Amino acid sequence: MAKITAGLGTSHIPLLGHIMDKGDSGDDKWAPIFDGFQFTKQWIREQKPDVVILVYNDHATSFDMKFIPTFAIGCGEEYRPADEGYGARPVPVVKGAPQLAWHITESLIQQGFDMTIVNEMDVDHGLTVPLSMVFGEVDEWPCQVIPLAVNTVVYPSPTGARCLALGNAIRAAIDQYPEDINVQVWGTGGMSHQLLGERAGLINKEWDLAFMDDLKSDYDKLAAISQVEYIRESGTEGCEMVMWLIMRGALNHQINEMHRHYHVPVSNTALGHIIYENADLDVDNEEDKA
Amino acid sequence: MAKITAGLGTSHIPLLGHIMDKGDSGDDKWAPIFDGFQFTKQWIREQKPDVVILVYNDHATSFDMKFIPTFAIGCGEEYRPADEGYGARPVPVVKGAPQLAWHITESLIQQGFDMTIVNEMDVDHGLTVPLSMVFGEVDEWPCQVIPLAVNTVVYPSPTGARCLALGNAIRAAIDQYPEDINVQVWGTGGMSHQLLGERAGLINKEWDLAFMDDLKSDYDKLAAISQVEYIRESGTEGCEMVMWLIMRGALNHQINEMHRHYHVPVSNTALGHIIYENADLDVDNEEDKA
Amino acid sequence: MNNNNKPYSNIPGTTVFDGDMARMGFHLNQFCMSLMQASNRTAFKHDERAYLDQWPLTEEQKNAVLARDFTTLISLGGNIYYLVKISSTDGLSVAAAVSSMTNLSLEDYLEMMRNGGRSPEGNRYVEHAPSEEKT
Amino acid sequence: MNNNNKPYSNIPGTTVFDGDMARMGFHLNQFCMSLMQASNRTAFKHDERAYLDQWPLTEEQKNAVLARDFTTLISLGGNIYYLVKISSTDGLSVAAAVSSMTNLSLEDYLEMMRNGGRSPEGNRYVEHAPSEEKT
Ligand SMILES: [Fe+3]
Ligand SMILES: [Fe+3]
Repeated sequence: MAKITAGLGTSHIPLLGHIMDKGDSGDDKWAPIFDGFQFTKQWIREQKPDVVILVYNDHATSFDMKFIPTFAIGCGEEYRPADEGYGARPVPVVKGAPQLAWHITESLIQQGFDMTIVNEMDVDHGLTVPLSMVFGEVDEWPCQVIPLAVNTVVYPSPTGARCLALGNAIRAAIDQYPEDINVQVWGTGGMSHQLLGERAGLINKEWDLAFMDDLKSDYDKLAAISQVEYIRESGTEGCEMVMWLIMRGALNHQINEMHRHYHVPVSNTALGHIIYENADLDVDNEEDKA
Repeated sequence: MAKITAGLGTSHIPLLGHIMDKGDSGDDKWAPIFDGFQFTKQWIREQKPDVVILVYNDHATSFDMKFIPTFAIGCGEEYRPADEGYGARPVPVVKGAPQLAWHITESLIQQGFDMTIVNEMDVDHGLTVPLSMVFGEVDEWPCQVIPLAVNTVVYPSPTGARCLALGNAIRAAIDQYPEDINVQVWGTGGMSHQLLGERAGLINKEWDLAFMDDLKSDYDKLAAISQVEYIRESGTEGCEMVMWLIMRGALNHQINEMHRHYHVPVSNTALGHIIYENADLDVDNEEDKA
Repeated sequence: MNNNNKPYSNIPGTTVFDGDMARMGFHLNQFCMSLMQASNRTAFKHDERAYLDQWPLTEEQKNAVLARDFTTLISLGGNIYYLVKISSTDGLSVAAAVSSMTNLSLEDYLEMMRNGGRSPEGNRYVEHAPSEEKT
Repeated sequence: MNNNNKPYSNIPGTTVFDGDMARMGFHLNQFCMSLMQASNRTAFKHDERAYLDQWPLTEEQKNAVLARDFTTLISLGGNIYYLVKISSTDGLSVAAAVSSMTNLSLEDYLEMMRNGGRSPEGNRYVEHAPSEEKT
């Protein structure tokens, strides 16, 4: 049977992609940022996920103002890195996992989630930067990816509670997939940042660190945070953190935190990164689920 | 305060639009179809809704295989009748109700419905044929329209239970809108039909009539019908009936059936049409809600 | 064809447009969608094969389009709402396209509809095992 | 500006891109989106005003684009993720576009970020009534 074994949270800041694409990620200047992913690069080589469900938001790249889906799931065969205005990132094409993606999509819709099915789209830095930070520079991404795009551009975003519930439902879908594969769920975006207005540049380190603390066991508390509170406390773009809640909801209640990294600033943003492993994959009762 | 006063269900068969657009709706030949809308035309002149929330499905017109939203709500200023391959229908442009639509959208997303927000699209026969059948030939549609497009093209459609719940949530949103307007919700599509395969032409009159009977009070029973059962009993396109459940969910539990019409065939399809009024708009407690 | 082992695989004469079919038919349906534009209809009518060759369809799909073989097109991932863009381009009614998938002529099909349509009796379940029934 | 009477109207220096803003900025943002294509960027750079005139923007919106006045563009319904398509076309960093909305120079803004960013202290609520604070 398919199994979700681990979850990963990380910011998806475009600058990180630029640095890597220029070949500068080894510079001492950027060490405080990139050193925090050394553990991750080793860890992922051991974990060898077959499929990553990569939760991110599209930044006015493949979705414009015409159609704005709250939750869009990629069922396509592959996804090209998008040209975001300065040429596409020189990273590999992202291979989809269409059979599993359709299985999840059918299950989610039948569980009452109103997914937008996506069969063709390009993917922007929100999706490719996390791949680069985790897998480094590769000729081919070593796993298949199911993109799950969440609207965090137009108010309102889905609530934290809804995102946590979506994670639960993704796990229920994966649990019913007969193939024996290793699945990870990644939540990306955040942490605190605000890209507009006189208040631009807002960073709330205390809030970010408390979020990473609470995510392990007190995620219900996090799920109750309103978008207005996110904006007030952690900036207009701070609500991207609901995407980490989808990742958290897809894991068991009992998890082990394997790694954590926090750094300010990366351009306008606080960088956060966390890795969880499901504590005991054999214990599988309802109480043990997030 | 805004109020939902009435609901209306009707098939949205393209042939009906063709007949009207050719000016042939008065032909004796079509009387068994059009006579059933005489009551409706009089009734709507008395009801004078300010806004109609028109639930329909897009038939591979504005949505193609790239993006397939489960629930898409129109927040646009206006919508042009689509060219479905033989020129656009010669009917008025559909005026949106963007302020109310955004209010409903925000409320629905915060209530946990994963809407796709639509700011620009053309609308096909699924939306314009019901307008024509109810309002007749007019220079301007006498109300604003909020299109609510439901995926019934790609399996799976949203469940009946989810559609009923969406109706409930729409009512909750309207109840909080401060402007003093008269809102109707229309569910369109159906009734039994199948447009493909050796089994094409399937009509299940008994099923259709039972559906119209149960919709008044036993809608929970209808909400439990799976898409597979719809397909088996009433044809591949029979699942369009979930859109009537959105309409039903938006009304109170206590309703009066004002009118009903059923006719077979209209081209490949069974035609159904029903009108409900909320029984007592003053009684507004929870038990009284569908 | 790819409805095997699904809860709807035992419904006779029916192909449900699910994920497997949508994957198979993605480009076929997008080709059909292109016929919504008048200029594309003109180009298609001018040289059907040349127009089709601009799309990454399988040879089987292309031939079925050229033959207006809707039964085969459905089995190759076509969705009826997309496929009717082809029959609309030909100036045919939806009923004409639909009836071509049955064992009835258009006239007999319309006569069946006038008489109340195809009964669900005997049409709910395939008589034999699904694998024998589906093509 | 159109965030009045919203639960977020008392957050200082912030415009939430809600339905009212999205309505106001629809065409402005779609114009920005067009700059994702190289040929459109070339056309825009060749004659900005002529390119803008192809879009149903208000005169105010057009002037704010020409002036690269991001503060005004935000107040006229622009969304930052769309607006950065303009600054990318200019070859500017996101930080350059973002800092232009603050009362800091780019250098001072970057220095603030290096020192841990703008503190939330004193930046959670407007000091006066929302109507006085919002422009
Ligand atoms: Fe982001
Ligand atoms: Fe329909």
